[in-house]
Amino acid sequence: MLWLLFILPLTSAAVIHFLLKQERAGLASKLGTLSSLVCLILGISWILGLFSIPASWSWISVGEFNANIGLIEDSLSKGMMIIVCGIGFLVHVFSLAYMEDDDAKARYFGNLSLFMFSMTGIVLAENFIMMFIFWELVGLSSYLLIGHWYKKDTAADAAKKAFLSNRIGDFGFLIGILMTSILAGSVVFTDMDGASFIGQGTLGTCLASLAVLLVFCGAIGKSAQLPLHVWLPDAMEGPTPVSALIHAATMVAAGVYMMARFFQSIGETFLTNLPALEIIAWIGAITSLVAALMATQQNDIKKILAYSTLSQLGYMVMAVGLLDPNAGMFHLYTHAWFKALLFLGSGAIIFACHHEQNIWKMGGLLKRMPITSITFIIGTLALTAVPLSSGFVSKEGILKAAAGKPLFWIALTVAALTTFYMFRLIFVAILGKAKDDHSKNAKEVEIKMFGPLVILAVLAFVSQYFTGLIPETIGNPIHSFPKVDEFFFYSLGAFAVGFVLAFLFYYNRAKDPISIPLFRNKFYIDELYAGIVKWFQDILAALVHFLDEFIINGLLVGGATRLAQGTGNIFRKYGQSGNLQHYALISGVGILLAIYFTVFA
Amino acid sequence: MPTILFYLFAILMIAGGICVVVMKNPVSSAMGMIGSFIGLAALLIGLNAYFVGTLQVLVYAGAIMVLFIFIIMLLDLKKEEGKEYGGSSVAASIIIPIIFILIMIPVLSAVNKDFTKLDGHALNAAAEKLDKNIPADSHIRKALTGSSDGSKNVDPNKATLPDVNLIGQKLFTEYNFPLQIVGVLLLVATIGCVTLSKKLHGDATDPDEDQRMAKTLAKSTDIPKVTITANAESSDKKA
Amino acid sequence: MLTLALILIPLLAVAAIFFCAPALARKITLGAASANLLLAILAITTHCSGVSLNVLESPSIALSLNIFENKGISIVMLILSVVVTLAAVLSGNCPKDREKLWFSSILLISVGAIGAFISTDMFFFFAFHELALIPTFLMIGILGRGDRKEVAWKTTIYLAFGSIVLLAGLLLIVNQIGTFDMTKLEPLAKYQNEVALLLIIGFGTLVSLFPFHSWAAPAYASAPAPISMLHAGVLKKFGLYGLIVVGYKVAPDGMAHWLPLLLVLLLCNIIWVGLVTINQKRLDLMLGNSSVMHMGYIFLAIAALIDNGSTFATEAAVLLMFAHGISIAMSFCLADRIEAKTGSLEINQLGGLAKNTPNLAFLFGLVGMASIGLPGLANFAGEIMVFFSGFENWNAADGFGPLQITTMIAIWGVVISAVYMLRAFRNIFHGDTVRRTEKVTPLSRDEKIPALILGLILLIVGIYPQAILQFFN
Amino acid sequence: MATASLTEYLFFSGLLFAIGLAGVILRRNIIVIFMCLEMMLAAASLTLVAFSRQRIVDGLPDYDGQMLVFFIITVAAAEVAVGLAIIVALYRARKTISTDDLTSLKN
Repeated sequence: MLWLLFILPLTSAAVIHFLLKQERAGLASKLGTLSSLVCLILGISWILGLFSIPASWSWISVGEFNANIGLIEDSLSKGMMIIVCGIGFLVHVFSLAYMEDDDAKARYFGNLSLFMFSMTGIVLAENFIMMFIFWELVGLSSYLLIGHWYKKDTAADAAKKAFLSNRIGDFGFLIGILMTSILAGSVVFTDMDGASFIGQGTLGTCLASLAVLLVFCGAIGKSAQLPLHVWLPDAMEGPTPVSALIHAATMVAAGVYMMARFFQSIGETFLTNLPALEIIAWIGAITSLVAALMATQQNDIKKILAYSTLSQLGYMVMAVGLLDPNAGMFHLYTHAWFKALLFLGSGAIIFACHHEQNIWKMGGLLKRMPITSITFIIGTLALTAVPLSSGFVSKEGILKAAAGKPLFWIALTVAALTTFYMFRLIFVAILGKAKDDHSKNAKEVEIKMFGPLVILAVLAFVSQYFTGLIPETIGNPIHSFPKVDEFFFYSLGAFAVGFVLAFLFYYNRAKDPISIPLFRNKFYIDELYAGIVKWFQDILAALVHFLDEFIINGLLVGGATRLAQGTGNIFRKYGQSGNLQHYALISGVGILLAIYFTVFA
Repeated sequence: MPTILFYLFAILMIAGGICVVVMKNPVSSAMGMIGSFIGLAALLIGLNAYFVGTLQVLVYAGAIMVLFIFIIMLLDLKKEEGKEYGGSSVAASIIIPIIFILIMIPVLSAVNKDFTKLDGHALNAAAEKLDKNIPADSHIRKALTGSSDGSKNVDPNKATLPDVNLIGQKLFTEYNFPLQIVGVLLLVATIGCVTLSKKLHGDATDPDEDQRMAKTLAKSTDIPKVTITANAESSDKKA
Repeated sequence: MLTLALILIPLLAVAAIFFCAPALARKITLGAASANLLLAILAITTHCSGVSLNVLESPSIALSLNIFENKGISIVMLILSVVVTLAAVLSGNCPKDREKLWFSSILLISVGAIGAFISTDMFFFFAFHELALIPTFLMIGILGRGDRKEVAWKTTIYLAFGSIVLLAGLLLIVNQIGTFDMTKLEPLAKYQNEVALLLIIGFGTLVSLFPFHSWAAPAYASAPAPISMLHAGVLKKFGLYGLIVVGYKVAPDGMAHWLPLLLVLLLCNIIWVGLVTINQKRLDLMLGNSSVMHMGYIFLAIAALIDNGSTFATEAAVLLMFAHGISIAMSFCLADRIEAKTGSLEINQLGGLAKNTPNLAFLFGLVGMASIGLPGLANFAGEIMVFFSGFENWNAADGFGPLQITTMIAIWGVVISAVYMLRAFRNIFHGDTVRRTEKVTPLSRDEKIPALILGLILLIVGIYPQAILQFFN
Repeated sequence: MATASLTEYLFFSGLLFAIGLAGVILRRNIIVIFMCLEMMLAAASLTLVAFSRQRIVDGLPDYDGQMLVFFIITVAAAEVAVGLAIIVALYRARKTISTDDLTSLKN
């Protein structure tokens, strides 16, 4: 029965792409939404224990190589599944309205179904090979959805960039899987042997560290950590509901999920002293800091949210690196709901403002779109970790994990920065005065759009109490109610600092009073990469191509050709006169030589 | 064959050969060639190869050389007009044969064998060793034994070499299959000649070619002009 | 008898084409290709026995065909051959009055490939492959694009060079084993190193192993679409097939001796040629180079087989050969359509094709994704098995061996192929339409069919690789 | 009565062959060249017959050699017929039979 979780979205995608097409787009959108609803119901029934896990299916079985497609059932997969199905369904509903007039609606819903299929695969994968398969497939659906409006060059480029960045991550991931399959003795999560994974001596630790880091490469790509984070902000070229589902709540979080599952399989005890973890934590921390800094200077509403997502993902990765995947997963869970809310809210705003995305051209939306605005503010409160919100407790868990390390202060700074840039967004775009005709004429959106917003807004404050749904793994136990201790005050302090600063700088402003080009230009990392790609890859490729043409084709092959031709030409010039007598003469000499050598030599 | 005769014919053969090479007029060359072949045929007969010798005269000196002369006449070949032979080619044509002879001499000096005599006794003895399938009253046996009924009354004085019969016997038993193939070969050659002499469409670059050819033919042979012209016209139409 | 018919039917069809009106040529070829497909399926399902016709007593040469020898590799290659043949017949535009040459060439290449893959006698194994090279040469030389004569000569000389080196190797084997019979191959007592080197160079040239690769891309770019499809898709696999069924059997130690060389060369195939591919400006050259590059992976599987006697490297190699054959054939088929519709294959001169021909974009996207190894399509199943075979039997306590390091570097090829394929796809299909692509129409039904057949196979094998792997025993 | 020995036959046959070869090298008239070729062939025939006579099998000359000569003569007849037909065709196409002008083998 659980196979339906796969079959339904896949069938839906296939039917939409091959049978319905754009001619019956309305039916296609309904079919996609229906399949996601059924998946949600199935997912909930599974969590309630109505279905058991079906037997796995042998995908490849040759010699010693066995790759199965099978499902895994534990708190981690169940919690993740509910995020995917829940947000997936809400995004489908939202999209019904948002993509109403799109001229490729069918393709959109088909690809969305494909994504649902792939994401379900990652979540339920019982082994690394299966996870890798679906890992690539979400990459594909992300590529397709980012490139939905492929006629726009920016969208087409963003899609390509996303896929390639992910590919680079997957390069490491695949090697990591290969190493793990030998080191841990299996690719099946439940069969991995932590003791043999760690191995013996320095070499063992080195190899294990290398394997962990390489597997983490996959997470770097998918969860957009430094240095492969560049694709995520660009991915905002896709339709906004896609950003909410894929690039905020589920796919980008898959890296964290994967690391959590990997660590759970290896076992906490074996990982404690692995140097790799330190690196992971630092990468997460730096990503979160850098992304938060970048977010403070963005003007595109979606870009702000994208950098915010990056920053929060950095948080989660940091928690994983601190060997507290539990905290990371808890934050992933709460973050999924409120970040989806924020994205969908921004989608509603953008929709209402006729696809205007610049926050400095918005304003005064609270009056014109009260429901959307209020839900957006609720989402912001959850993200900025106001006490009682879901974000507060999950962020506190991460702070606790980092306690006593330099990372803690980074995390705290990031928390303050988060509050700063989110309230900058609120003050500029939602409150204040309308600065543009589009925002002046903005109207509240229809129920298909604000319905999901309301649901998510509620969840932003209550999701932490559904303890059965929260994905749990190794690490410190999570708790849904904030405890009043030092972290409570640190957290509150960070919020207060951020809020006050944002209020001072941005309340009722028409122009950005701060201008930090470094942050606005994302630390020039994109330019740096463009340079690297241009100077390194393209020039290297051109050089190699030249060498290939010149040395191999020109000198070796061409040389051999010219040698043969030259020799031939000499003979042709002197030997081939075209005169029969010459040939007779030569053959006569040949006969003489033949006789001489046969008789006398 | 008496040595004196041998040298006579050998010199005839070589002289004919030299004639072929040095005569400027192709008809003279052809005549020299006939002489050479006659000498050669005599040498063959001196080797008791009567049949092959005869064949050499009939086929080579007779048929083939007639063909050559016919073609020379047909193409109306005069002396090679004003063609000077380059010194190098003359030198090469002298040096290479000389080297050839020089190489041959040591080889031949190693082979200094006289022929076994094929007198009456030897032939009588050979009759004993003949294939059993050859019947007693066959001409081969009769000739070899020198008797009229084959095996009996062996007479060395009357024994002769039944050269043609032996060749015939070999040809139609052992060499039967090659003989058939040669027949096919001749057929193919005949067809080839016919095809080659047929005028291909459009290979006459010169429109007057047919006329010119017709004149040449009319001059060198005795075919009436009218027929040729008619032929030429019809082939013109075809083209 | 069925096995013999696989060879005879196309040959008879060639004879029929020779005598029939040119208008019938396509129908005859189509009929023969379909009949062959059905026959192949029938032969495989009914487990038909092989045939053996003695040709020469000593050394014993026999026209012996058997699809069930060689551990089932022949079956897979046979399926590949008949399917790609059928697709090749259906694709491309035959120029007027060239029907006889065009279709008989397709059939002859097909016969050569099928014969080479199913014969169990080394003489015919070699001879059939040579047979297929003649029509390839003719088709490139007569109907090719661009510098067709030069390309035709270059290709032929290269392949002839490879064949001669290969022949030397084969004769050295026959000299020692004393028979041409491939079923009687066993490790040689001496000259293993020499034989292995000859075979690696000989077969390698035929498979465009670095540095003998520079014939491939121009040849595929110049050849008419069906010929590129058949050669790149099917015939090229002959070398790999030969290395597995002959090379590894007769000279396992010799191969192991040259393993470092092979590893370096295959890395060059992947990385060096990969970079060359990135720099290509024409789609057909890019596809040609990409096919050279992907050969590196198959060599990697062979290297794994040699290095550690991996239990699934053969299967991995053959699966990847199959997948690559199908996907490259489909790529060339579609590239030909792009050229037919827009008149150009310069990547920079195209753009926005997806708008006007969504079905072409979909199919090309499918095959593009297949060639960069997206799961769900056949190539991925092959590639992942290849990579795993590189790590099978890795003893972690010794650190990384040469094979493991090679495998790890080779995986970077996955990124490289994504770079060039996505770049091409983005420039050709995405973005706004340009002058050339404004009036382009979607693929018609007839144009779609060959690509659909191949695409469907890619999907089926990708989702259910056991469909192919089941043939191995 | 003394008879010539095998050596002498061979010598003269070789001489004839050499003369033929010289003719082939020297002459420019293609018909004469053809004649010289025939002469070389005939020289070879003489050698064959001489050896056939030399080698006694069962008391008789070895007729296999003579058989060969028989076939040589037959094939030569065919060859001459075709060769002359080619020469005629050549003359028709090129209006010359001098090898100096027949250099289309060049390049």
